[in-house]
Amino acid sequence: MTVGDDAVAALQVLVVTGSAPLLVGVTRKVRALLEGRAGASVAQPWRDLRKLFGKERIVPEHASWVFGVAPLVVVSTVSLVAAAVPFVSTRAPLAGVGDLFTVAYLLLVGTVALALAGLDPGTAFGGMGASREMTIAALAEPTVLLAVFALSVPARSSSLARIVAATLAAPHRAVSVESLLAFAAFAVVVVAEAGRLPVDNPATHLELTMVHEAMVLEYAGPDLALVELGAAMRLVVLLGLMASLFAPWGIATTARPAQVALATLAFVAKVGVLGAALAGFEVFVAKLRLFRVPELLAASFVLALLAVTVSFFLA
Amino acid sequence: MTTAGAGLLAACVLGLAAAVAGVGLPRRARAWAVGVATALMALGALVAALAVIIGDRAFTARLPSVLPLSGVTIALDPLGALFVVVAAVVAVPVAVYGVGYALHGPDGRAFHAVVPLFVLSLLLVPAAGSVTTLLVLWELMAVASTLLVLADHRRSPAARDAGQWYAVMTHLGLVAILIGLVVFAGHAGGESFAVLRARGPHLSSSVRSAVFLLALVGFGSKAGVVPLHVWLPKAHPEAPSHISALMSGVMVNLGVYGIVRVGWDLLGGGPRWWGVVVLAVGAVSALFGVLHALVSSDLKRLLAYSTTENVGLMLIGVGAAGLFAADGHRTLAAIAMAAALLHVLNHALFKALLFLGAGSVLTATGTRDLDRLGGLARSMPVTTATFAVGALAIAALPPLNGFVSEWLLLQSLVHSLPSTSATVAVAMPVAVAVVALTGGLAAATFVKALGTGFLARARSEEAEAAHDPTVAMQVAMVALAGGCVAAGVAPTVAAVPLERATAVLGPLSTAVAFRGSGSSLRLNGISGSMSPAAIAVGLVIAACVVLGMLRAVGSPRARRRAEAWGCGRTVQTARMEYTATSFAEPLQRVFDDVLRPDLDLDVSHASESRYHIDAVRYRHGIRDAVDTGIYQPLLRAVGGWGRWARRVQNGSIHRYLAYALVAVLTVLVVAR
Amino acid sequence: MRRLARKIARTGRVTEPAPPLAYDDEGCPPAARALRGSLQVRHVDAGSCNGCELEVASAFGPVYDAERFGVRLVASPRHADALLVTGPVTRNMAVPLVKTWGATPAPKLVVALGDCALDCGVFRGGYGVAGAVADVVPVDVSVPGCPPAPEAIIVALRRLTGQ
Amino acid sequence: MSGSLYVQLLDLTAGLVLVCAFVVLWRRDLAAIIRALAVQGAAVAGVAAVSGAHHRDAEPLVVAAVVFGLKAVAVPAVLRRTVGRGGDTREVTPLVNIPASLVAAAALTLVSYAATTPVVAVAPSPETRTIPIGVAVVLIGLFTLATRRKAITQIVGFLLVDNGIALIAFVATAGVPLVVELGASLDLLLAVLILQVLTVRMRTKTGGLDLDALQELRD
Repeated sequence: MTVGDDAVAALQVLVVTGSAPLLVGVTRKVRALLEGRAGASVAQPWRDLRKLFGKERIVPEHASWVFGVAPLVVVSTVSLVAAAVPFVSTRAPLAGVGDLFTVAYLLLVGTVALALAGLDPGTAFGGMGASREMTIAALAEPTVLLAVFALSVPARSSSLARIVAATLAAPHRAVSVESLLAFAAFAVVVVAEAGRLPVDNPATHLELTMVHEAMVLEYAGPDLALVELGAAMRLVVLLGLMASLFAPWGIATTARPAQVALATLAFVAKVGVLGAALAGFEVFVAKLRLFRVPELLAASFVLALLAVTVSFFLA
Repeated sequence: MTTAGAGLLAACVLGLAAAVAGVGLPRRARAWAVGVATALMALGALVAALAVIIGDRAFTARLPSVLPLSGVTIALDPLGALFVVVAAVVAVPVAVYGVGYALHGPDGRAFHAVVPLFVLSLLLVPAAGSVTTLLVLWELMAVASTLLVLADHRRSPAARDAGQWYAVMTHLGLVAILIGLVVFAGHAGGESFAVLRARGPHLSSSVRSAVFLLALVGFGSKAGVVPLHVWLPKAHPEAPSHISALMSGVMVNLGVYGIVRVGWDLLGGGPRWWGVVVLAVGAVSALFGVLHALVSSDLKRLLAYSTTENVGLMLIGVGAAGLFAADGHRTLAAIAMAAALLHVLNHALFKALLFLGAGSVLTATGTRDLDRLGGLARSMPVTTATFAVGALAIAALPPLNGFVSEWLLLQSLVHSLPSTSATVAVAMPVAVAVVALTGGLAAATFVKALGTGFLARARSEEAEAAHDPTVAMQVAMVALAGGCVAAGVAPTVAAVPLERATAVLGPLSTAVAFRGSGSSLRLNGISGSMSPAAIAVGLVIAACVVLGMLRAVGSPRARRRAEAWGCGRTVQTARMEYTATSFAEPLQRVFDDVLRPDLDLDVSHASESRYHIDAVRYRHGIRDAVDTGIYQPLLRAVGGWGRWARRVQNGSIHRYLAYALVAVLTVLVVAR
Repeated sequence: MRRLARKIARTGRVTEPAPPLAYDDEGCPPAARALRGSLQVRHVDAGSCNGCELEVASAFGPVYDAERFGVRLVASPRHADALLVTGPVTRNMAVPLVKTWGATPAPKLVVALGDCALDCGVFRGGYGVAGAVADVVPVDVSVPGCPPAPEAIIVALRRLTGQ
Repeated sequence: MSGSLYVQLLDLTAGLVLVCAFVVLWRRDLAAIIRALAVQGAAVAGVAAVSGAHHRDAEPLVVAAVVFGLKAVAVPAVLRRTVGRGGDTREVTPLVNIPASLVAAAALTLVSYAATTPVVAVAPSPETRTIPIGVAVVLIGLFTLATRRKAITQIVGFLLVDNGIALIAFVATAGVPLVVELGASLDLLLAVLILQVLTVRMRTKTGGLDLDALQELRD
């Protein structure tokens, strides 16, 4: 008995969607524990979403259709990525989408949609958030694509399934210089793209320090639920990408149900560990000033560039 | 007579007829007649080009009697045909748009007579088959476009200045092309492209390099590469918008066409450094262009700089192709070249669309200043929706067309490693970084253009009172937007034409870039595939599922309109919004060292106390560093030289005779 | 970093154990039931002396840790289910308070926190005071005290989340 | 030690040397810069140790121990003491801002890779492949000397150059004779001590470690 490719894709989307709020719950829990608090239950973000789906929808008076469409675009793009990336199986559920460049640009679509929605109501803070988000996204782009470059050199392909398969076939590559450099660069980008400390503080209440939050200040009810779900799924997808690219062990290479089930568990565990590590790291750092963020991104860019260079010269 | 010949002949006849109609018909019928004839002309050329591509056979014709001495040679091969297709695909909607635009823009006899001639020259330049033919058509294109840039000169003095710049730059470019091609023809012993193609690869390397560099400079000035781009941000904003669309969408492409045609067809490719030079020029243009586009708050100027950026991306592809071809990687070279050529088509589609959108905004509001626009999404829904498609496409977002060519380009660059050559190993990471940074900044730029120009609240009364333009203009924009979506979802259609076009280029022949298998685009020779259709379908399915889930959990569907949340402020006005300038400010600050903005802050205090501020004046401007750093000193030097020359030449007949005497003496002494 | 890690390890958990939930059904406004265990709170200082703010901060601090009961402070009334209003409503804050209330999506609650919010407290009759919170927006839950103790705040919030 | 493991370890330690050089450019905090320098010293010693272990040769191991003691422990300790005596703890405004320096350093790395390709091609081996890293570290060190204002960062730049040269020496000759390394190390320690004395004197004279202040001495 085997699991069909479409079923794997659907499974991945379900797992990512289901675990995304839980991952947010885990990061909050870890943070609370390190701060000496008890913290809310891990399932609390799900409760928040359940409530938001039933609340009233509000649209700012000057906003256009973009405002309503953006949350849908955010969730759709990240779902498509979740279906295409080999989180559970290398059998490339959606062959035409499972390319690292495609994935990077699909995630950018979500960012752009939200930035436009931030500008749409015509408020000061929405524009500010959009401007900052696009600044960070634009500066992170070189790192993203160079990290992709570095990863695709050993596999001779930017197809995710191929990269994962290549790493599985030669596990020692995972601790090579280029891989570690690319990992470091990618980690910085994940932090920047997911809007975590020290680039952005997801828990801030002060509008002037906001990036992501400022864009979504206007959303309420189901729209807000979609935006928050999208952000959480994005975090899972980014951490999952990191897990799949740098520690692909456990990913199913066949379609046997037992292996797929095991791979699902491995995926959840890996993302959980990475999320907890991220939350732990966040306790130790303060938010950077906005104009220090380019320095961080420049550093990650250099790491990615070195990864590419090294992968060529030390090969 | 073949289809191709008939199509081209029809195009020429219709073009001339349209020009005559422009001069001869009364005002009311003029715009319609010229528009229809121009569109038909473009369709004729389109048929001809498609016949050449489908038949995969070049069409050649010699008309010895048309021009004295050399005659006219027409040779339309698949590479040229591809550029004709691009020109025609843009020209048809632009012609339709022009019918509606005539109500708002210039409407004179001369204007209507020149437009079809300009379009005709754009359609015929890629079909030129000899040096003379190319130069004549090129000059026709240059003169026609100069006249069109000047069309609005009565209303705006800036147009006069722009026209002057454009005329000078374009003719300096022509001189470079002229010298290059004449030298080439002289050494090859013939001026038809067939002769050049046969002899080109066997000429001495110094001649070949000289010809290549001259062609790069000459065609590069038309393509708007840095540092020859200065005319572009001056001329494009001042030209009538559909003319800007033609200039940005089609004419600059012909610069790229010239570089490819001369460098990799007629000369048959060259050493590695040709590729490196083109790549470097492309990289600098891409970054410089996008940075200036980012900080421009004039919508059409922004689009003009973005043209420089996109030409840069095309040249990165061309340069990479040259580099790979010199190293013997034909497959990679074919992919890079295909990426560049596909980007030519894509850029033509979305840039024309964006300029038409900007033209609609300009006619509706009278301003191009993004800081005074806003709120158009509700007053101009069609323009906003089509502009949004163009903006997202140019930001290379899937599933639109800009993404496909950018993906192809990145794939070709990434697969160059591991390589044995240090040049490739150093150039490729840098090229990828440049493409990536350009892509990221372009996304920010067009979020700015769309978000502050069309969304948000109206920042001026003019923007408040805007409305969608006439039906003809709407049809044109919708058609181009449809083109962007179609080219994005089904790029596999372009596989065969691109294959045949790249096969024309000697060093790339027999290599296939990519094939369409089903809906997905599969690279040839290296591992890589992408299916834009699957992305589009996947996104639609995902959106439907999400909507269905929302319905299933019983989310309310009605939305309440409420005042935007302004932290409880009692008054909230459009003046509190982020403007285009403020949107770009963080990135401008990051790239301070490159952009060098002029900032000026005047604080005047009340006379009673220094603690009370009377007024604060903040001025901010960004000048083009190439303009101020290279051209202005150059112009000053030329001006100084001119003053000196005036002293020498004071009109006294005696002095002139004395000069003649000195000259004769010098000749005698030197020739002794 | 090492110092902070050592401090975290030494400090451990400082949150006091939660008292049993004193849940009486009639004290719970119907809107709270629709929230099903999740409460996002937007705090509005309508003119408070900042005494109540200290106690609110304390209720959300490590010792009382309101977050474990499913309550979170948020940055925008659009994200909120409840407005936590402190202080008498001053003339300058009356309009902003109404706007905040209007910006909150239904179902929504208003919690009036502290004596001033209930009846203007010591500021009653002041020239700058527009009235108590209930005079400006409908109040669902009142928490008396000057200032109310964190325990009282926690009890009121837990009644809304039911956790 | 198996061949592939050896190559991997060598690459990792050499990579660490390079990354530390970038960290020096990236951070403003002088304490963090000195920490990066110490890690780099340890990594340079690691390179020697790895190659010694691979070739079953005791001498490189001794050299590694000496280098570790000096570059990872002694010199950083001296620098830390200099910083700890008060004064500025941050490199506030370098002559070239940080993102630009990082990009410049990346360019220097590319240049050194491209420039040393022929050298590596003479005798390609796992060791010689890391020569470009050494050259890059030297260049980054010179860049640091040219663009940083504080006396401490100047010393750090000097030490970067030295670490780069040491790395090249280890990998290019498969080990430096013990005597030579000892001599060089002692010279280095001496130089650092002299520089430290100079900085202390400079601080007592000018009240800071900003080298721009020295320009005024000319006037």
